[in-house]
Amino acid sequence: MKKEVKNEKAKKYGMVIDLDKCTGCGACMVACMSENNVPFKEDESNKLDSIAWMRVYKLTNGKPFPEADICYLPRPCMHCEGHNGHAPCVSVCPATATDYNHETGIVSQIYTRCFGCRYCMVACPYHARYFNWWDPVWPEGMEKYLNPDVSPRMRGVVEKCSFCFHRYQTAMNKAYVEGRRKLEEDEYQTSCAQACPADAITFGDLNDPAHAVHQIAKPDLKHGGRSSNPNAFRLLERLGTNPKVYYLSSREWVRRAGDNYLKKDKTVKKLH
Amino acid sequence: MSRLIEEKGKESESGGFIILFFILGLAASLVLGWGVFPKLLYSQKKQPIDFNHVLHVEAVEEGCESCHFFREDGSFSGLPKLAQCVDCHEEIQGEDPNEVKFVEEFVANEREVPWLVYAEQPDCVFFSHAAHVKMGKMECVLCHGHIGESSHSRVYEENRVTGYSRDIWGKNISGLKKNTWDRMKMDDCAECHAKNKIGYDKTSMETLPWPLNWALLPYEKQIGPKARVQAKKDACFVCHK
Amino acid sequence: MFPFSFEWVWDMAHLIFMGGLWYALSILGAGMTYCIIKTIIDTNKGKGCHH
Amino acid sequence: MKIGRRSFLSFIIGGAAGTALSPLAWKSMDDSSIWSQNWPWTPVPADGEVSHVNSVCTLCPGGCGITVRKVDDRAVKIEGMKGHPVNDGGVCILGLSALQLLYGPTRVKAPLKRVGERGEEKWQEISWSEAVAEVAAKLGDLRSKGKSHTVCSILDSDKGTVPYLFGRLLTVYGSPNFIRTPSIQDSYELAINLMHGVQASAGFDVEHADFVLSFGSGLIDGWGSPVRMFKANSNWKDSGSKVVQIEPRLSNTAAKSDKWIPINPGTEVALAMGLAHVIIKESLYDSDFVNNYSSGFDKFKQLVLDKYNPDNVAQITGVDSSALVSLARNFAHASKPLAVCGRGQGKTQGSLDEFIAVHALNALVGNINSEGGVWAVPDPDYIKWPEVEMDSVAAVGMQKERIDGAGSETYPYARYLLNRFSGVVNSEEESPVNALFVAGANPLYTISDSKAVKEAFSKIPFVVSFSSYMDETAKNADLILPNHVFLERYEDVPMPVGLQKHVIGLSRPVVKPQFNTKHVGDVIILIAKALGGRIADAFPWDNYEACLEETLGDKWESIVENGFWSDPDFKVPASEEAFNTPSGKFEFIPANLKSPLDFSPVTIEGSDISYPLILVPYDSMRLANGFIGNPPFITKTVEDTVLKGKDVFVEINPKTAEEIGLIEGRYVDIRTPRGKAKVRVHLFDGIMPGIVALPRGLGHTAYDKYIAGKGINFNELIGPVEDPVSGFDAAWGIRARLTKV
Amino acid sequence: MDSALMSRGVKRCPTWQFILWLCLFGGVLLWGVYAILLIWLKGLNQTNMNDNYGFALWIWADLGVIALGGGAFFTGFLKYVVGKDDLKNIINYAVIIGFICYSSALLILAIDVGQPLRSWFIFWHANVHSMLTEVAFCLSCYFAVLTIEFIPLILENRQIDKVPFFHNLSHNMHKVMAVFAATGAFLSFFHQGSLGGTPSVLFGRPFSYREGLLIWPWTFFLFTWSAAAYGPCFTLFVTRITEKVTKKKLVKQNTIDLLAKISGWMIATYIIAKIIDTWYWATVTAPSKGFAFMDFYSNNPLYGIWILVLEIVVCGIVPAIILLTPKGRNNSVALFIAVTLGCIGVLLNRWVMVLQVVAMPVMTFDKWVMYIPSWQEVATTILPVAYGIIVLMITYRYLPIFPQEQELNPNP
Repeated sequence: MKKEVKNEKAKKYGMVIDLDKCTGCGACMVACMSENNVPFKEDESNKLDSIAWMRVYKLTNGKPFPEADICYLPRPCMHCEGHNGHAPCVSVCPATATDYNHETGIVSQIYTRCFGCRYCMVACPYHARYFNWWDPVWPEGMEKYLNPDVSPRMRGVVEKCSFCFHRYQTAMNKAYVEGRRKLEEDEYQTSCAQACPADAITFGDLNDPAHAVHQIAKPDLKHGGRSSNPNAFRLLERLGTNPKVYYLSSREWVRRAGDNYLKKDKTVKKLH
Repeated sequence: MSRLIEEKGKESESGGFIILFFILGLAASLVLGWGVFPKLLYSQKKQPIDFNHVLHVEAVEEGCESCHFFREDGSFSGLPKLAQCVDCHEEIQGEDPNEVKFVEEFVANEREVPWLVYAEQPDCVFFSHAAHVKMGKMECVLCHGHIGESSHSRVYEENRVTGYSRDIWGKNISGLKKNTWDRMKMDDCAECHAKNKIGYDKTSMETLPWPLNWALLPYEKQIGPKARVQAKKDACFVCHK
Repeated sequence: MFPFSFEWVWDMAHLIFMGGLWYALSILGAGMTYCIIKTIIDTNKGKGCHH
Repeated sequence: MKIGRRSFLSFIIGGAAGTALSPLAWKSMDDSSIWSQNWPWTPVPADGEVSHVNSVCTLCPGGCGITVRKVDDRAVKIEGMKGHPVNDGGVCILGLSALQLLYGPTRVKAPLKRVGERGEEKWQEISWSEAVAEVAAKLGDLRSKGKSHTVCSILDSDKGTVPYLFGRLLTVYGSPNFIRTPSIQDSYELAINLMHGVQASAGFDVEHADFVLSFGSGLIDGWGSPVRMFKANSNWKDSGSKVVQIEPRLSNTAAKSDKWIPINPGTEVALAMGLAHVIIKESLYDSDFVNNYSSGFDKFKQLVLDKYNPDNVAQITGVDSSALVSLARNFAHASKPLAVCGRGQGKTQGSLDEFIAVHALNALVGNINSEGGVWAVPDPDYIKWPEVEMDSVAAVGMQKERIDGAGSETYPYARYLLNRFSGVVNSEEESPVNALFVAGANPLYTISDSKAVKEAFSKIPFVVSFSSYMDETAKNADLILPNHVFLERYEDVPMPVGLQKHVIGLSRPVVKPQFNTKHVGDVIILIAKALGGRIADAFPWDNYEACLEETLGDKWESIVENGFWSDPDFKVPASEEAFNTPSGKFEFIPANLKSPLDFSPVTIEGSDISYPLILVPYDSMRLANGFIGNPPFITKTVEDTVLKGKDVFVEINPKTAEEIGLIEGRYVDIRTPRGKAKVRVHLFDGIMPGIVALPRGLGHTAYDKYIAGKGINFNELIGPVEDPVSGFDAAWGIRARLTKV
Repeated sequence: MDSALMSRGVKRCPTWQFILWLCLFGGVLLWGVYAILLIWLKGLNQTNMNDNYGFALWIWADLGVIALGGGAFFTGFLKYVVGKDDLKNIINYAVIIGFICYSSALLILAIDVGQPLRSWFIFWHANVHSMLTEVAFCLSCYFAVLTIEFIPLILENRQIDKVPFFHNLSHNMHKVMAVFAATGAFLSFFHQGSLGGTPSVLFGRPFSYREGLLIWPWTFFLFTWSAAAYGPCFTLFVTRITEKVTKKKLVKQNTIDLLAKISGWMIATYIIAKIIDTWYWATVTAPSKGFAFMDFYSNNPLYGIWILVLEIVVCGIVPAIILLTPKGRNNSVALFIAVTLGCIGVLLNRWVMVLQVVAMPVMTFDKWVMYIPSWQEVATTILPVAYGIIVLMITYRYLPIFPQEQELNPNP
C-alpha cells in the first residue's frame, strides 16, 4: 500500500526574467504589492525602509553620454537553494521561521513565528528581505482591498516574496476537488509574472522539461543549476547561493553586472 | 481573619500547622486555577440564531453538502451565506421564534447573519478542506465533532486573551483531549499527520521507542489509501500564510 | 526544543546542540539543587550560627 | 510572628504548587503566546467566495480590459483581461493600483458645495437633488440672460456616450463650447484630416511593423495604449524587428531600442525632412503609392531636396550625416517600416509640421493604411441618437464663436484648443465663461502654465467638477458632483488610443458605489430634465444605463458578456477610396492649408543668455500624469533618484553639472520664464549636455497626503507655445537656469 | 550611615558622595530606560536601522560587551580549570564585570528584536543550524553561570552573611564553584565562537564569510581566542580605573602581572592567527567570489584600509608587545595604554564584523550605505555603561570583592 502512494517528483519553481523585454514599468512591483497586502506609508522614498518584495533596480553601464546605457532588473526573492536547501537565510533563522521546501523549492516566511532578529536580512545578499519597521496601517476603507489569501504582517517581523505560494495552494485546492495532484503550468503563476505587460517574466517548474522556464533557463543540475543558455545568468551565482531566478540579457555588460568579477575574470559561465 | 491566623499561630508552633497552610494555599490555588480561571478566561456568547442542524439535515436533499460544499475553484464554502438560505427561507416557515427572527432581521434586511464560527482559525493558518476531505477522504467529524447532529446551537465561548473560540484551543481546560475534535491546535494537526504519514520520511515518530512516541494517541480513524500526508519538517508554508 | 515537539528531528544537529543545552542546564540545575539541599541540611544541623 | 511568617510562606508555596498543577499558568502562557502572534490590531481580511468580473480600465485612454478579482463584495485585485484585443492579459502599474483609488481617502464621498473661499476646502455636503437643482438654476439663469454660449465643458474625451451626452446638453442648451483636453490625438487627427481628407484617429499596426522609427515617442514609457506597446515591444524583440529612438535623453524607450540617436531637442522635424531627402534622392520611396495615390509629391520633393540635405540637417539636429543617411536607407529598406511621433506619452499636442513631416515619411514608404503602418481609423459609428431639436436660444448660442477660438478664422483647423483657454479668459476684464463643467479632466494640474490656468479658473463665476477625487480642479470648484469610479459604473469606452481596430470596451460596476456618488451620465440627464423644454426632450432616457443599453443595441449582450465588442470586419478602405482630399489622393502638401508649412523646429520660450539650459519634461510609467493622481503603490515604486522626501530631482549631464559646480543630490533653484522651483540634481549620463529634465506627474497640491506635496508640477514651469498654423501648443521644453541654494 | 552594610576594616566614601554619584549615573540609566520604553512601545522605527542595516549599533554593542566580558570566563577557566590560584584576587571583580556585560547583552537583545514577546521562540522553536541559536543557548546558560558565581559574592555581604542559611549557601556554592566555572568556560568557548560564526557563516556576505572546520568557520575560533585575549584586558582596565577612582591599590601587582602576561600571550597568538586568516581570506576566499581585497576598503566614506591597520597593528601587535615585556607590564602607564588599546581593538573587530559586513554592497549595482544611530540607540547603548558603573559602585561599597584590599590598605 505504501508503494501505491509514491511521492511525485519534487518540483522546483523558478523564474526567468528577460531583461531585454523588461521596460522597467514597475507593474510587477505593484502587482506584487496588491496581491500580497504589502503596506505603504506616506513617504516611501527612503528605499531602505520601503517594503517591496519585488524591487526593480536600475542598472547603468557607467559610460558617459552618448554611450550611456541603462537596464532594469526586477529582483524578487531568489528562493535560493544553496547547497541542498541551505539558502543563506534559511539556515541562519534561529526560530525556524523560514524554511526551504524541497517539494516546491520555495523559501517560506512565517510571520507569526518570526520574532524579528533580522539575521536573515543580514544573510541575504540580494536585500530581498524586508523588515516591518512600522505597524501596517491602511487608510480608512482601504483595508477592503486586502487579499484574504495572504495574511497582513505585523510590525517587527521580516517579510519577503513567497512566489505567491498562496496561489499554489488555491490551485492545488482546485486540482484536489477535480481529483488531481498535478498542476498545469498556467494554473500556478505568480502575480508579477501574470501582470507583466511585457511578458518578460516566465514562471514555472524548473524541473519540468515541459515548462517554459526549464526550456529557456536550461538549468544544468549537475552544476548547481547553472544555465546553459548563453544569455542567461543568475545574480551572484559565484557566492553559491544557487538562486532560482534566471535573467536573460543580450548585453554583456548587463550579464557582467549580475555578479562580482575581478578585473582579469571573464564573465564566466562556469562556477569553478 | 488575620487575627485568627496569628492566634492560631501562637497556639501551635508545630510543623503540622505549617502544613495546614500549605494545604490551604494549594486548595485555594487549585480552585482558582481549575474553577474560577476558566470562567474568567472565556466569555459566553450566544449565536444570533439558534440553529437546528438535525432539522436542516432532514429537510435538505444532499445532506451536509447542501450547505457546506466545495466551490468549483476548490475552496470550501464554510458557513452558507444568506443567499443560500433565502432559497428556502424567503418567507417565514413555521412558528419557531428563531425562524421569525431570521427572516425578519436578516432575510428582510438582506443582512448576513453574524455567525460565531467555532472552528475559526487565526489568520496565519492555511487549511485546505479539499486536501483533507477530497484527497484524504477524512470525515468532517474528525475535526468538527458531531455538530451536524445538534438541534441547538452551543454557546460560543470566546477566549478573552486570544479572541478565538474555545473549540480551537481546547475544550478541556487541562489541555487533554478525549476526542480528536476536542482541540484544533497546530500540535493536533501535527499529531494526526505524524500518525498517518506514509513512509517516505525516515524520521518517522512511530518507529521511536516509548516515551518518544507518546504523542500518538490511540484513536481509530483511518485515512484513505490514496492519502499523501504532509509530514516533512521543511514545509511551514503548507499550513501557514 | 523537546523531543516530543513535532518540530523535533532525530539528527546529529539536534543531538549535539540540544544535547549540549540540556547537559549544561542539568549541570547547573543539579549543582544548584545540591547546594541548596546541602545548605538546608547544614543549616538545620546548626552550622554557620557563629553568633 | 515568626510562625505567622512561616505559615504565610507555606501558604505561598502551597499556592505556587497548586497553580503549577492547575491550568492557570500554562494556559495563560499559551494564550498570551497566541495573542503575541496574532495582534488584534493587524487587520484580518475576510475570506469569502472568489469571483471575477471583466471590465475596462478608464484611467488612461489606453482602454485595457481588466479582470477584477472579488472576494464576496470586495474587489481585491485587478488583473489584465486575457484575450482582450488591446492588452491580452497584461496590465499596467496604474490599472493595478486602481483599487487604491476606489477605496482610497482621496474620494469625494458626496456632492459638495463650497462654503469658504475657492480652494479653501471648506465644503458643505448637499443632497443630489439640491445639487442638480443648483446647477439647473444656474444654467437656466444664464440661458434666460442670453448667455448660454458662455457655458463651457472640459472633458478628457469626445468619444463615447458620456462625452456625447455632454455635447448634446451643450448643443440643445445653446453653447458650442465643448473642449477636449489636449494630446497628440489632436495633431494626428489634424494631420490625417489635412493629408487624407477624412476625420479619423491614427491607428498604428505596431504588431506587424518591422522597423519602428520613433521621433521621441515613449513607446514603452506610456505612449499610445501602454500595455499594448509593451507587448509590441516584446514582439519586436522576439521577431528581430528594429527600433530606432530619436531623442536627446536616454529614456527607457531609448535604452530598450536597438539604436538610440540623440538629437538636439525640438529638431525632430528637420531630421524627418532629412530622412525624406535621402529617401527621395536615392529613390527609395514606394513609387506605387507615391505615383498612384498621392498628390503634391513634386512640390514636397522640391522642398525637401532644396532645404534638407543631410549636411544641413546634421547641423540643425546634431545627428551625424552619415548616421542620418544609413538610418534613411534602413528605414526605407525595411519591409514594414513605421515612423511615429509625439513626445513621451504624447500628453501635449506638438507642432503640426512635425506630424505632417513624419506622416509624409510613412507615406513615402507606402505604409499608409497598410499592414504594419499607420491607419486612419474613423470613430465607430454606434451612437445613433435622434437629432436634437434646438429652440431659438440654443440656435443663437450655437452660432457664437467658441471661447478657445477653435474653428475660427484664425484657427480654422483645430477642433479644441484648451491651451488657449486661460489666455482668453485672462485677457478679458470679465470672464467670457460664466459656467464651467469639468469631467474626467484636471486642467488645473495638466495644462501648462498652471498659474495662468488657476487665475482663469478663479475668474469663472461657476465651476462644477464631476471628479470622483478631490483633485486640483475639484478643490477649486464651487460644486463637486462626484462621479462613480470606473469600477462602480457602466460606461462605454470606444477606441483605445492608437489602435487600428474598432473596439468598444465596457466599464461596468464591479462593486456597489462605495459612497454617495452618482454616475455623471445620470446627472447630465437629470440636469437636462430639470431645465425642461427642448432640453429635456433631447434626453428621452430614464437614466444613463437605459441610454447606454439602447445605444449599444444589439451589441449590448455580447459586450456585457465579454467586456468588450470588437468589429471583426473592420477594414480601412483601400488607397483608391481612402482619401477625401480635393485631389482625392494622399496630399504631401495639404491643399486645404491656407499658409504653407515651413517645417522648421519650434522655438521655445526664453532667451539663451539668461536661461543657458533647456528644460524638457520626461514621462514615466511610474508616474501617472494625466487627470489621475498617482496612487500610493505607484509612488512607492518611484526611484529615490527621482523623488526623495518631498524633493524632485532634475536630471543633468555630469559634464553640465561640473560646469555649474553641482554634485549629486545638490539643492538648486530651477528658473524658467514661467516659474521657479527648488529641486535637487541627479547626475545622469544619459542626458545630453546642456539639457535638464524633470518628470511629469509630481507636484500635486490636492488629493490626499499620499499624493500631495511631493515634488513639483512640471506645468508650473512651462507655458504654451502656439503652433502658427493649428493653434496647438507646440512647446516641447523651455529655457531654464539652475542656481545653487 | 550605611556602614553596617560594609565589610569590616575597609574605608568607603561618605554616603552623600555615594548617593550623588549614584544619582548622576542613575540619570543616564533613566535616559536609557526611557529610550527602551519608546522602542518597546513604538517599535524599531525609533532607531536608524533599516533594511540594509538589520544589524547595527546594538549587535555591535552586544558582541562588544560579550568580548569584553570574556575576562570572566577566561579568568575562571585559568583559576578553576588550569589552577592559577593567584587569580583569586581578581576573579571576583572579573565575575562582576562579566555579569554586567552579559546582563547588558541580554537586555540589548531584548530591545533589538522586533517582537520581544516572542523571543523565547529561539528556545522553543530552535533551529539548531543557526549560529544565533547557539549564541542564545550558550549566552543564557552562561549568564546563569555568572549569576551563580555572583550569588556567593552577594551572600558575603556582612549583614547577609549573618543569616546562617545564606552563610552556608555561600560556603557550599564556593565548594562546587569549579564545576560551575568549568561549565561556564565550556559554554563560553562555544558562544564566543558562535558569535564569531554569526557573520562568518553568511556565504552571501563575502566580507565576513570564512571557510573553516566542519560547521565552524575560522572566526569561530578567532572570536573565542580574542575574547580570551582581550577580556582580561578589560578586567585589568576596569580594575585600574577603580583603583584610580578609589585612590587605592586593590590588587597586588603579581596578580595583575600574571593576568597581563597571559593576556599578552593570548593577544600575540591571536594576532598571528588573525593575520593568517585575513591573508587567506584576502587571497583565496574573497577572490573566488569575485572580490579583490581592496574592494572591501574602497569606494566608501568610512571603511578604509586604516581600519585593518588600526585593528591588527595598533590594537594588536602593540599591546601584545607591551604585555609580553616585563618592563611594559610593570610600567603602569604602558600597561594601561596596552589594555586600553586591547579593548579598542576587540571592539573595533566586532564593529567591523557587524557594521562593515552590512555596509558593504554585494550586488554590483548596490551601493555602500552609511548609518548614524538614532539617539534612542545611543541612549540604550550607553545605558549598560551607567548600569555597569552603578553595579560596580554598589558591589565595591558593600561586598568584599578584593581580598587583598585590607592588606594593601591597612587602616591607619
